[in-house]
Amino acid sequence: MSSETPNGGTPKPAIPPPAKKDPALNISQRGDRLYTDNGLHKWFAISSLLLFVFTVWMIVDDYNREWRRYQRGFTRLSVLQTELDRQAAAGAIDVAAVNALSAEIEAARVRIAENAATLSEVESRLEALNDEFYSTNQAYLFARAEYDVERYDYEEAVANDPENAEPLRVIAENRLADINQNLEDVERLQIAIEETTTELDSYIGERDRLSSERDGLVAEATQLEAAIVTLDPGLIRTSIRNAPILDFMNPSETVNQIQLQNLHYDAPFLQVPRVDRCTTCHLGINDAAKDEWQQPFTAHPRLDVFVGADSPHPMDGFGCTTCHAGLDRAVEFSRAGHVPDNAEQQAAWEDQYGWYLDHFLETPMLPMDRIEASCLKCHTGAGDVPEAPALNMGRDLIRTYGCFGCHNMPGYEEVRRVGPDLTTIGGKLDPEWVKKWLADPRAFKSEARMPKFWFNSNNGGPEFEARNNAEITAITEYLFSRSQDDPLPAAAPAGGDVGRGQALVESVGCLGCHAVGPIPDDPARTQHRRRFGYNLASQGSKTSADWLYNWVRDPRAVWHDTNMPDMRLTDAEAADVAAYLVSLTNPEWEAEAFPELDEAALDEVTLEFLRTGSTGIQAQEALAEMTLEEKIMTTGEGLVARYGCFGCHVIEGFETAQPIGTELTQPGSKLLNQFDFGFLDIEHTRTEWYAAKMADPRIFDVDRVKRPEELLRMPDFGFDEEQVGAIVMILTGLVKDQVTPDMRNDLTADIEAGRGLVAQRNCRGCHEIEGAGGDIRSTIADQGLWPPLLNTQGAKTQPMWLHSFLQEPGEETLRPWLSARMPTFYLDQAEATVLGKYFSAIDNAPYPFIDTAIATTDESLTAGRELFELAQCNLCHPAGDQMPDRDAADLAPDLGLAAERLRPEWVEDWILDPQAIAPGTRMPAFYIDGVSQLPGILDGDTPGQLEAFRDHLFLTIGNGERAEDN
Amino acid sequence: MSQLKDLLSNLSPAKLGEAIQKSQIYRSVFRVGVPVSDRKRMLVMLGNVFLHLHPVKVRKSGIRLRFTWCMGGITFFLFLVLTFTGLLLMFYYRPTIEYAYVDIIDLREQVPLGIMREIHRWGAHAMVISVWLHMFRVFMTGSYKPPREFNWGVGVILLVLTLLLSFTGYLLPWDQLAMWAITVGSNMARATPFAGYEGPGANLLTLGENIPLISSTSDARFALLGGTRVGEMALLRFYVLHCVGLPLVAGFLMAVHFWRIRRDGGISGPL
Amino acid sequence: METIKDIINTLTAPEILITLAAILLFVSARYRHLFYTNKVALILFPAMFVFMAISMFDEDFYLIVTKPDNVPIVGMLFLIPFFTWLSMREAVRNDKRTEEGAPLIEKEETADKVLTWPDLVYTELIAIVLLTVLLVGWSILIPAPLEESANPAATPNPSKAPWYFLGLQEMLVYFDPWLAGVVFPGLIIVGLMAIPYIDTNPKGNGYYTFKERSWEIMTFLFGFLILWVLLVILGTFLRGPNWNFFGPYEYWDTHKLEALVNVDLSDYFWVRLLGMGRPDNILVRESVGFLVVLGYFLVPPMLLAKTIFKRFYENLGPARYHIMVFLLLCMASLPIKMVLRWLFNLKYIIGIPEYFFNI
Amino acid sequence: MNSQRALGLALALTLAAAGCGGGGDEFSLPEGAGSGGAAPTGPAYDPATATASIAGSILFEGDAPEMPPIQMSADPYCLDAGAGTREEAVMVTDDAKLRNTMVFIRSGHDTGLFYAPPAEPVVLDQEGCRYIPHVFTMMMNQDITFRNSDNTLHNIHAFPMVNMQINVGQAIQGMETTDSFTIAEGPFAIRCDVHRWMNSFTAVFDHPFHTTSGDTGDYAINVPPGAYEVVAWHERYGEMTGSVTVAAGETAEMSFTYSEPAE
Repeated sequence: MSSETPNGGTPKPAIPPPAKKDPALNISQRGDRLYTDNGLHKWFAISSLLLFVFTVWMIVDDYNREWRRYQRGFTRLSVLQTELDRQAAAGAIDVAAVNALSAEIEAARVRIAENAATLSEVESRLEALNDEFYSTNQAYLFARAEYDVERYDYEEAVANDPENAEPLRVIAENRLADINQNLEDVERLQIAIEETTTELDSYIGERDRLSSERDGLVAEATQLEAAIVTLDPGLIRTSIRNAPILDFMNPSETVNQIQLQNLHYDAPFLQVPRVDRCTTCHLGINDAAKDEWQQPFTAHPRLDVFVGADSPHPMDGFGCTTCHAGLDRAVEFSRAGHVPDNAEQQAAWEDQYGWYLDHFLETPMLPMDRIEASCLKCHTGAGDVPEAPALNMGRDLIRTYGCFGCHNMPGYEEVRRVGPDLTTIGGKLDPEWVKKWLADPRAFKSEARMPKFWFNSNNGGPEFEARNNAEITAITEYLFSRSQDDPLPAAAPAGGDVGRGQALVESVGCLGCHAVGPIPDDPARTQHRRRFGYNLASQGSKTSADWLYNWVRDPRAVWHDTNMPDMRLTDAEAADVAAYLVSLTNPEWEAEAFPELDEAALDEVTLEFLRTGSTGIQAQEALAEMTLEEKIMTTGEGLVARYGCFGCHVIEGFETAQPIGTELTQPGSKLLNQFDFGFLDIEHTRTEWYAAKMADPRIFDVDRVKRPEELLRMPDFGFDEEQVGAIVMILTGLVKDQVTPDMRNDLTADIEAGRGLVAQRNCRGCHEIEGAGGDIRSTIADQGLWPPLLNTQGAKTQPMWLHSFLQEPGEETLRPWLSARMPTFYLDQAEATVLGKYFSAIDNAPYPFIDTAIATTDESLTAGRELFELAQCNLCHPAGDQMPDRDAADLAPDLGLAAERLRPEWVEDWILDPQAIAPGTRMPAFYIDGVSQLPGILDGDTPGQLEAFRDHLFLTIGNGERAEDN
Repeated sequence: MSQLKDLLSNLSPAKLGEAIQKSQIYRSVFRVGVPVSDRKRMLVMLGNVFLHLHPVKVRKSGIRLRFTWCMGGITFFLFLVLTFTGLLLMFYYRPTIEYAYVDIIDLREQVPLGIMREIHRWGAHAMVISVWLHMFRVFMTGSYKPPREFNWGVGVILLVLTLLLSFTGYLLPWDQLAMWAITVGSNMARATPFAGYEGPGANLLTLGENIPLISSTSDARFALLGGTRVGEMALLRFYVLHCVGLPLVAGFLMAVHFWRIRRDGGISGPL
Repeated sequence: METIKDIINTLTAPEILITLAAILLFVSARYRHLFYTNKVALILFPAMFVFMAISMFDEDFYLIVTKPDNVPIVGMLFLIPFFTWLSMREAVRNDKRTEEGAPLIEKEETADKVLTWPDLVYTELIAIVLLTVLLVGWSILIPAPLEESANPAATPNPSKAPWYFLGLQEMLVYFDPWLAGVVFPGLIIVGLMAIPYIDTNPKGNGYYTFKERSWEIMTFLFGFLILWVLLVILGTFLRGPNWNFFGPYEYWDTHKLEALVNVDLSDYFWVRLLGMGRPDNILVRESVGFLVVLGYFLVPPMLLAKTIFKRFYENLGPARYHIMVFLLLCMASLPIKMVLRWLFNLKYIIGIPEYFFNI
Repeated sequence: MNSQRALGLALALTLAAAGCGGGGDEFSLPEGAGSGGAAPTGPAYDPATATASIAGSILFEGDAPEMPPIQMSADPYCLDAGAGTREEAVMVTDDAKLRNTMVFIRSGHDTGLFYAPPAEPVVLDQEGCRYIPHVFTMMMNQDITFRNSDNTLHNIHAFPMVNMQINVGQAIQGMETTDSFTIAEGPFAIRCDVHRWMNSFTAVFDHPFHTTSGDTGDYAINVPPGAYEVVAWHERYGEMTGSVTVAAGETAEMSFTYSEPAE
């Protein structure tokens, strides 16, 4: 026990007695120790080493995050770029000038050296003065402090102890005298210092001025050099700043974040402010100069619209994930929710970043072709969103195909049913046509908008044929039996000419909303707005000339609720158009006949309806007692309810029926487990489900065994891939994320309402508004004949004029050269106001009261007349009674109307650069880059000339109001 | 000069060490000194508040891994690890439904050494397993037999506490995994006889004819969750239990457990 | 390969898996001299490892095994068999020595006491360090799970309790929540705490042995390994959407259905046996069930006390004896109910849903 | 997770080195980052290498359609100044060659070179209420000077599809305005909106190998030796293409023949 060895060694055990037992059991026989110290040390050494390694590994693993690599790379590139800039700046330095200055500086220096003795004398004098100033000034300041105390003592005594106040006053006043003396000394010294400094400057001032001038020449290069040092202060300093633990102080590598209190990461049932850390890696996102840098440093491609501080969606206000989605707080590539745009990118990402799709991410980023869906979070109205063509197409499709008829959708609550009124079907169509139409609308015309309910993927088999025909017959007979036919207001006059009719249809503007047959693609612009009205193909096989005549002559007389505006056709023109439309027939269609009704099949369907609410046996008995007529009526009514025909059409008895489709208020946030994917082998995502559903609404019945009445009922609209994509975009974009109203302050209700009305009336079929639309232009070869662009409409026209024009566009002919005409939309006061407000709001123009009084001078009016003559405006523009000697087609708008129609300030902008406001306009520019091409008048002063133009236009030609001189 | 030489010669590591060991400060802290002799080794065990949980001498078999599997010690050490990492995590975690989840994301994405969460979680799982295995070993060696009956009982409670600690902690990340695991787990409380509103006998507990005493807002599950579903109150309750309540109880019982091991004859062995 | 997978998928069905495991437990205990040897371990554990490794190539298997929160159970898959084997090996060795008249392994060393410092303290330190290494490595390599944020509206399918409670959740298949979730867990705790007081066998205190306490050990192993650990593993790996059974190589299809054709005992008795309708009065309707349950808890103790448990009855005295038999009967009720379900589609012995009283 | 990689690093790196060493070396600046703006993408083209030549005539087969006189009554000045002017769409010389046809190289030239635009501007004159020349070609970024030699208002309204439209009014006789097109694009029209009959056609190229058949109906283009796709374009008859290979110092003959399409 007493044997001690240094180093904590083991006391040598007695030699173990020979093992008595199975040695495999390894029973220790050595005295009072089980393990040897060396053995334990060995184990301890190994485990400690392991622990050290693992600890280092842990810290390295924790520290070495992906984003650091990007930040280092960005710093490196920034240094390289700054160095390149510096070289460029250095190269741009005017070396000769620098050398010349250097020489002058040298000369100045020589002169200074010559006066060294004097200079040093002045300098030492200045130094002495400064010393003296310091002590004198200090004495003054101290005296002031003492005085403040004494004054307080006196004031306090006056208030509380008036008898003893007097001595204190004396003390304070004495002090004040001292202070004034001190102040004088100080000021004297200040003057002396100033003088001496000036004296000194006379010796060395020139040198200093020259030096700073030379510094100015090389300033840019010098600054860039300093910037490089700031960016890269050397490996050691950077390393210390960013070392683990030390990096809590002021690291150069750090997680950047944008905190958005008002935009939420939308967790279920609660809202957490977003913290976007995207800029941790996307470091150049807000720097236009980095537009060609490689990812992740690339600048946002549209800094004018997004991210940029001056854009409508600045980064600090909106962040990134508000639009792009993804996990706001993540700083690792895959976890952030990046989603590749295509298979190639996916392969590249997997290779480069080890990309995987995080299935636990509720909102992975939107691929680029679906990013527009995010606009819907704030742009909640039903109108178009600028710069989002696919989204707008989706909205147009929803509006024209009337999805909201069967599905409750936000924004469409007030929109009327999209289909024609079927309460007067008997006066328009014949039953045979309707049956064939229901069986396959697109066989009648490929552009048919009516979806197909029968003969689809889940009811198209031969076993369904008799049943489908029975259903179609029942519905048709039911509708016609309920029809109340009013006689048509007038009969078509004879003598309608097909050729003239065609010319009219192609010129007056019908093609802004309608097309005849398939619409050819136009790379220059979209054409979907020309699907707003029904396609006119095969029209002759559908309706009679009488009906068409009444329709085009005055649509509202035939159907008061129609969207079709009045084209103000004369009776003869209407007859021509009707003749033309009647000539558009579909002979193949007319040749086919609809099959006879199979009563057994009808019985089967009728029985389904009879069975609801009663037993099978009762239903059988009831069926046996019914006549064919009764069966058809029962079945027809039941089918209208089952297929929800009333969602799009007015059908008597179903005016207040509830829509039959799934509610679509937040389809973009619908939980994945609420989708029935059936046995369809597609990726289980919302997007894929919607895409499959839109491409074939019955697809999820594949391989399912169902009774006929259990089959999916949504009809097939025959959407092509692009249309499917556009609708899916809307569906996935309608998410539950709530955006607080103050985040939408630029997006006023006026704009939303206006955009909604513009979409509802399809204004963009003819006009370009907010940079989009004008689909009709594809049918007009001559740009000069295009309907006007309304891009600056709000700034251009006076509210009162616009208001009355919108309501009565036929009153005056603004553009005599156009054959297309602005139709009468029967806008009511409220609608005209909505449009007026909208146009004013997008241009930030005042509304509705504006001051059109013009302050001018007589010189300006004279100059205006001269300019007007020099520029020969009258060559094209009628101006009051001055009519140009030209064809009407070559005329420009009548300037006589300007005073009551246009806003004065707009006229100046317009004359300055017409192409900027209306690209393609015939109006020539007389100012190139703001420089007048009309010298000689007002000395070529551009603003003056523009005012002169305006004044002439409003006051001389028009009868505008001249402001009182003041 | 020579004094300086003496001083320098005293600066050799060995001498320096000796000097330090002789100093009053050292001796006041380490009463015994380096335990190189068996006597000192015993004194160390007696003099150290932590080490004196152990006896001075133990049975050889009692320190064999083959015999003890070291599971009890591992369990205790994991408890310490969890206390330490849990403390660090509390700095970054806010038990509200707004922030619970995003704080966990921050721990993953941004907090330096956020790996503490991994250590905490995996340590907790490991502790559940090690406590089972400890019980398994104690049973297989018959170590619950007299005089250790009571300590076995304490151990069973500690096992239950371990499971409850893990269960309460499971909710805190506030993700789907957490919420639904706790929902499933706590739904069973709904079926507590008499005390759960879907438990047998609950609808016998009425005042008069039809005023039920036990409803979905007054039953065992409601008491556990502070609501009718796993929500904000449940999160707070579980957080407080997880961080304060259960660890205190477990710590107290552990003290009893360890003390009774000593009192009942140390690590068990054949009598 | 597919055939092997199909066979395994079939074999892992709960009824087969639990039966096989029970058989394995008892057979291995019977032939413990052959089974709990180093040689078997050297074959068995590497074989398990290889089996796991190969199975990882199966996508469905990989998905479920690598789910982060399932990692501990994968560890348990190896740890529990290993320690079972280890303890049984030690027990077998000790029994052999006892037979030969040699002292126990532990006994031989018991006399020798060693200093706690350094032998115990040092080894504890090493264990701490190694465990830290393990934890750190584990934490670096496998990130802690974090799914989408909690959403009360989106119920995941399957919704699972934390893994250590999956045994209870699995019991829900056979018992109502009040039993599986409240009464049984309570009884487990009480039963565990009661062990020292009802196991009065003085032998086997402080050392591994099987022979001297084979009854206790087999009961415990059955309860711990089969009725707890195996059910946890089953609940973790083999229960998918709608708590349906899925083989380890099977895709978790949410549409998979299982026919619900279980019937109550009262149906068996009144409808099938007597061919009449079920009585309206609940007590009459369930009288058979009450009789069965009462009989289950009353008759066997008496019978056993007279027959095979005679020795227990004498040793323990009536109070302890009845508590022990009650606990044993409760424990046995789970496998009994399982077998009844598998063989007869029996749903409830007593079924009074009106009062949530179903057994 | 880069755990596996980090394991390797763990032993080798001290903390500071691990934290602060290089990294980010895989990134590089975009090409042309140093020059600050659009820059020549390749070495400059040397006109001296154009030792070969492609030449030929634009032939016209059949009777040339008679061009109607232009009705200039819209502007009294033009009635005088442009008296007797006929439309200029199809103008055939006495030896049956078609005037005012563009000829240019579509492919075959070295696109890797930078072709500098000529320093001297193209001049488009307005005289007698018509454009002179009627057809011309130019290079991108080459200046174009519009001149109004008439004593009336003209506007020069170019209708390119890719470039920005130009619409400049020239009210004063002798006025000159200079502009340019910055992107290469195929033939487009230039019109006067005041005098709707006035038109001219041009095309903008990113290389100098283009010309017109001018007044004679003949053309010649100097090119470096090589194989080329040659295109002729006429405002009414459209485009014709041909292939030609030419060696140094040689002249390849490449003629095109147009005719009035059958009605």
